[in-house]
Amino acid sequence: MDTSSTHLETGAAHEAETLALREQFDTEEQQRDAATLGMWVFLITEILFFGGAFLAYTIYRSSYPAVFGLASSSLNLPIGATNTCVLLLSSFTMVMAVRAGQLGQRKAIIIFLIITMFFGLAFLGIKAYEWTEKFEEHHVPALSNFFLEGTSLQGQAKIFFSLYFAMTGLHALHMVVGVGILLFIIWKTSQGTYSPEYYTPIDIAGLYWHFVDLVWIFLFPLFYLIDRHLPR
Amino acid sequence: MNQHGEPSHHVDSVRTYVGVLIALLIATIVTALVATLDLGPFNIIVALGIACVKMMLVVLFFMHVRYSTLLTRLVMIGGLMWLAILLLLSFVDFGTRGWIGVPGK
Amino acid sequence: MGTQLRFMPEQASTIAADVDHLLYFFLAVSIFFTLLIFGAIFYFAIRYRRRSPNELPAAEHTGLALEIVWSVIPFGLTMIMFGWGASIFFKESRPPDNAMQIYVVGKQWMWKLQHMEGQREINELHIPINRPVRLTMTSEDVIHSFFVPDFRTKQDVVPGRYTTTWFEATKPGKYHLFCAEYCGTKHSGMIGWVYAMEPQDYAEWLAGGPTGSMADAGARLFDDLACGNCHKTDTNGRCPNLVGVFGSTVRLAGGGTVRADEAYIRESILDPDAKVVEGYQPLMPTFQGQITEEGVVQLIEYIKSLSPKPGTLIQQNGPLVPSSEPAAAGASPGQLPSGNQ
Amino acid sequence: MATAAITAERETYLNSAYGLKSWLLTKDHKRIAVLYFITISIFFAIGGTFAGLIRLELLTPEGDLVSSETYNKLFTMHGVIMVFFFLIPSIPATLGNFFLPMMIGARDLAFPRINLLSWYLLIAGGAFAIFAMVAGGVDTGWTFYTPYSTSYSTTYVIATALGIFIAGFSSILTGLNFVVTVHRMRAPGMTWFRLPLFVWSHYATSLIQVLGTPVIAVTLFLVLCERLFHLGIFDPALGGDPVLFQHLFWFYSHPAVYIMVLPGMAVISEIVSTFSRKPVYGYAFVAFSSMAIAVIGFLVWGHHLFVSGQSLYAGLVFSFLSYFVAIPSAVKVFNWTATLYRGSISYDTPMLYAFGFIGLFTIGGLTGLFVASLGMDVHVTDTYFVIAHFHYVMVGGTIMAYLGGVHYWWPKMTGRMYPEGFAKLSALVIFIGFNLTFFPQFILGYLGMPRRYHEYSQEFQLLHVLSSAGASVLAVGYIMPAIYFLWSLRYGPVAGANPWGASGLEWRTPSPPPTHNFDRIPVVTFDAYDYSTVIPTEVNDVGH
Ligand code: HEA
Ligand code: HEA
Ligand code: HEC
Ligand code: CUA
Ligand SMILES: [Cu+2]
Repeated sequence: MDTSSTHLETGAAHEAETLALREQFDTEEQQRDAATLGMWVFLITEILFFGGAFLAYTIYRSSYPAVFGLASSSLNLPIGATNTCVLLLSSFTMVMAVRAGQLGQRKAIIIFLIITMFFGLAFLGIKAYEWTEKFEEHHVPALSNFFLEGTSLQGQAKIFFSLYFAMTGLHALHMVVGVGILLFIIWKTSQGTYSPEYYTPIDIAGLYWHFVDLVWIFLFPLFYLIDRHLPR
Repeated sequence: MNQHGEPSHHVDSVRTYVGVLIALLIATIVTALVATLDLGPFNIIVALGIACVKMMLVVLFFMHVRYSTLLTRLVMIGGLMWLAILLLLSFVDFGTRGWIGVPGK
Repeated sequence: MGTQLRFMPEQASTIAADVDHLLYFFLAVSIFFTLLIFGAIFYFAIRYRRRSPNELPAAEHTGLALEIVWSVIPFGLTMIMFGWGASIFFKESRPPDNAMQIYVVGKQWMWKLQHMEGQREINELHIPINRPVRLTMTSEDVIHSFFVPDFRTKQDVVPGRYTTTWFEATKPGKYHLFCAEYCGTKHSGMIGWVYAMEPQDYAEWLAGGPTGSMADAGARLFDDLACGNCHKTDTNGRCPNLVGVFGSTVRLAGGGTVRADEAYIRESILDPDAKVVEGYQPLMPTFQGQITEEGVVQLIEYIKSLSPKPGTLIQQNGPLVPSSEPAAAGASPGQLPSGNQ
Repeated sequence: MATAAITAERETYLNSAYGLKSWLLTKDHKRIAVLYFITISIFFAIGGTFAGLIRLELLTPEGDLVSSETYNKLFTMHGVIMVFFFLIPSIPATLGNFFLPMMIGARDLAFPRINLLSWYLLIAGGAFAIFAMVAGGVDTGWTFYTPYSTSYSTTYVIATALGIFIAGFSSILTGLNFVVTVHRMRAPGMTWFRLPLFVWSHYATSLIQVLGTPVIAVTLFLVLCERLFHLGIFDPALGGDPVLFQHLFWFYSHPAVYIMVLPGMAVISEIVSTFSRKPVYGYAFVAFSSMAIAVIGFLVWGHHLFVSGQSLYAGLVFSFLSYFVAIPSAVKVFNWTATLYRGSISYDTPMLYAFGFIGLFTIGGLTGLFVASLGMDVHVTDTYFVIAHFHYVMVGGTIMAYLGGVHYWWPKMTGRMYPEGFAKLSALVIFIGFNLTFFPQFILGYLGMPRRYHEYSQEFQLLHVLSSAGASVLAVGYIMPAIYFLWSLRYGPVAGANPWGASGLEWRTPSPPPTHNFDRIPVVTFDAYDYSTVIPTEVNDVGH
């Protein structure tokens, strides 16, 4: 049987964290391709993960358009729009961090990542404020004194707000994970792990962050915008 | 089968990114303003249309799909297609309920 | 019946024979392919058993024709299966117009059934043979499923909406009624019997029942809930007239129309603002929580009784004139046209 | 056998390091596979014990052994454990994990740490499920239909659903790992059309895991929201639709049945080829049929909803599409059978299991066609007919394949042979016990015996007794391998590198394999199943 030797039989037994190449790979390129593909595959699982919730939303919106429009209009549009902008800004700084990674500008990476994290936290802060507002306005389906209590709309409006809390909550959870990832990358960068040859983790963290942004790009119109002008 | 395209080694200029950001922000403001108008059935179309444009900007530029391999694109399109299957075939049910005029059929 | 070995359930409805014929077709196809596969395996295994340890048989070339043949033939067979099954299902899904109506309410863990004539039963259903029976069903809690094996009929009973099924019994007898959708602790106890009777026996059985039809019960409820406060015939038009509504096509505020069937009436009572009639304000309060599912179906029967026979379509949610004699129980006092408040 | 001395000296994945820690922190896909093997064996014993209790209870029509609450918990936990903690991980996470990298000539999976993480996730998920069981059980059925699961059940729905949620991520990560590995880690010369069919099938399985599992995850998440925080999403009292839950559930759970059977088909392709010493007939057709099953499998979920209150037209569409998924399965069965034609067939235990698989899967699959037909399904849905259908495909199919695979690769994994005579006997016992258990259930179902029934009507008793008798035979059949496999670890004859004269790359390295699988990374110059490249004797170490 024909065999060929590879260059890494020798040293790879004990992996050094800073040395990029792991033992199962032959080349750096193979490793990078694998990681990137892995992340993309992970992202499609995320598409379908949110997809299930989007299906629920779509079905109910099409069954109860009027109630959903009414419930929509009770969400705080200026805040939602601001938050969208915050998230888009964070995506921008994220991509700048990746760019800095490509160019090997370690300081720039760290600065951009910290700004990204800041925007991420700002988003979560604003979200938290919004949720509190909902609590105060009795928009939370599970609590007593739901604002439409007693009217025949309450059921379907509760479904709207249930989806609102479940989906924005899920999204917020992803943001929290994202912030954790950023912290890790910042730490690694400060350790000097990355170089123009090896910055895949930054790249991949970027993909994740942008994806979370994408989800919001759709959550925003679905919950805040469509039919919010409808008569109440 | 390693691709030699080295997709992620392509460095975009800062100007490109700033341009994309500005486009995204403008789109956000536009869609928020339009939402206060009554466009009838076009409300949904406009809101989701703008969202799709924003998605394309993020995917192509920020996520570098512009330079990515065929495989990456396939993966992404595949994911969206599967989402479409989920939505479409579910609507075959929810969209045709009551067509024959018998409750529950 | 004891523990004797049976292979087929009784054929006690018009559809049962159809389903059994389909079964025979399936069995024939299955037995053929099972024997084919098992036979081929046995034959090849013996015929081509390894005779020496170093044997190396030649690789076969894939025959494209063969692949096509054994894809296309099964495909053809499956299309027959699909078409045949679908045609039976169509039949099962569309109750004939002359079917007699029975309402079913499932509840953990019992079946509550109401006849139009007013009889109410629990876990027992009496029906005449040779007459189609249409069941309109809903549940008060979780999902149940109405299953009569000897009729080959089954339909889930879903809370929050109506489902329909129908059958026509052909043989007098006593048949199992099962709940076939898991519904909690006593799921296996949610069983009962269907008694199929000769028409005259059925008529006798009916006669022994209570007085007052379902529509009457509905009329009483209509009173008790003070629906008539608004839905009078001679109002200033703030509320729609319910005469002739059932079976009509209702125009909705904000565009669109809806057929006024059982599901729509139910929704109008429990969720009035979900579909508002064109030209009216959403003034009607919800009766959710004040009325049981059984009450709702009684109201539906009552509202139905204000229309000509179901099945004949009426054009439009009409003017404030009773379009015809209330069909079923016109005699009962406190009826709608008189406006009883 | 003369090579025993060499085996003892050589470094293998088993003796490269010792101690619990070296196992619990391992990144070696082979060791992780062994961890999985132990884990799922335990789950199988638990699930099987529940099955035994179910069969015992059903001996008599009266519910006299256990209360109805307990019975409901028994079949629920049986289904949950068997499906999510045994069958879904079974072949991919053990045999797939072990052999997929070896078959493509890789040193490991693309992400070894993620591989280990997925094992821990399965353990964590299992811990939740076991906690739920110990704390008092759960009684919703493995399908968790709302509103029963969200509003009515008073049992440990939350813990169980969390357990499945977590185990789902284990499944997703395994799938992700396999997809990337197949794309990126193939040895030089290992083109797509040289891949063993085992790899094709696992690749298709992984796609389903990646595309389907997230949907069950989010569905359970929504159920949890409804149960924990009273967010009404499926609640009919609020205008929610319980049928929506069923769509979401089956969007995953139908494709999931192909997560369960495709790896079984993967194993069968290998075994049938090896023991007839011929390439699988119609290689490309078998490979593409796996992909076709994976894709079409996503279009048919509504066939579980024919009587649920789904619309008539949806029923038509889903029934129609269901028949398309039968064709690639039929293609596989015919091609396997054709492989035997003019082969050199030996009757070693794995081959007996493969015969069993083909026959029983055919019966199970054909009865799948019954239930895919609208008019027929109305009568048999939610009866024992369906129970029989899916045990034929899952137990008669996948478990047969799994056991066949374990026998087939046992010498490679452990370096020891199992006792052939015993193994043949147990295969026979399992085949007989299986048919006795589940064939009567087809008749029961058509007679109208509903599933999930704790008590039943007198007239069904005879068939139930037959079924329970079969189950006890089956149990004996399953316990036998457990004993002789353990025995063989110590006393089994030492196996050579390639005891079967098989052709895959995994057989071209010593048994048990070294940590990095191959002493030198192979360069592949031949197609899959090219037996002319095999030295059909027991050569211990081809690498040298
Ligand atoms: C491994 C698991 C597995 C597999 C492979 C299958 C395979 C199939 N299943 Fe099954 N199924 C289940 C597991 C599985 N199923 C489970 C667990 C349930 C119940 C869940 C629950 O409710 O708890 C279920 C329920 C179920 C239902 C719903 C029944 C009901 O609840 O009313 C339906 C309906 O269409 C169905 C159909 C099919 C079909 C068409 C196939 C096809 O893929 C089969 C294709 C195979 C063949 C056709 C055989 C080989 C072909 C030949 C030998 C040639 C001859 C061929 C022809 C003539 C076409 N299955
Ligand atoms: C992989 C899946 C799988 C497997 C392998 C099995 C295996 C078996 N199943 Fe199960 N079954 C399901 C999946 C499976 N089942 C599902 C999904 C349901 C539906 C649940 C629901 O409705 O929600 C179901 C439901 C179900 C029912 C219907 C219950 C009801 O509706 O009321 C029955 C009844 O006979 C049954 C029986 C059996 C039997 C006898 C076996 C036998 O094959 C088991 C044989 C195995 C053993 C007997 C164990 C062997 C012993 C050992 C390995 C050692 C043991 C050691 C110790 C105890 C120390 N199963
Ligand atoms: C406060 C007044 C009020 C009461 C009390 C009331 N309704 Fe109504 N109802 C209305 C109004 C106004 C409408 C039309 C707007 C709408 O569709 O919601 C209506 C519509 C309906 C419709 C739909 C009619 C159509 O033409 O499509 C039905 C059916 C109905 N009501 C039944 C009932 C029943 C049964 C009760 C008692 C249990 C009841 N209503 C009590 C005010 C009332
Ligand atoms: Cu009601 Cu089961
Ligand atoms: Cu299915």
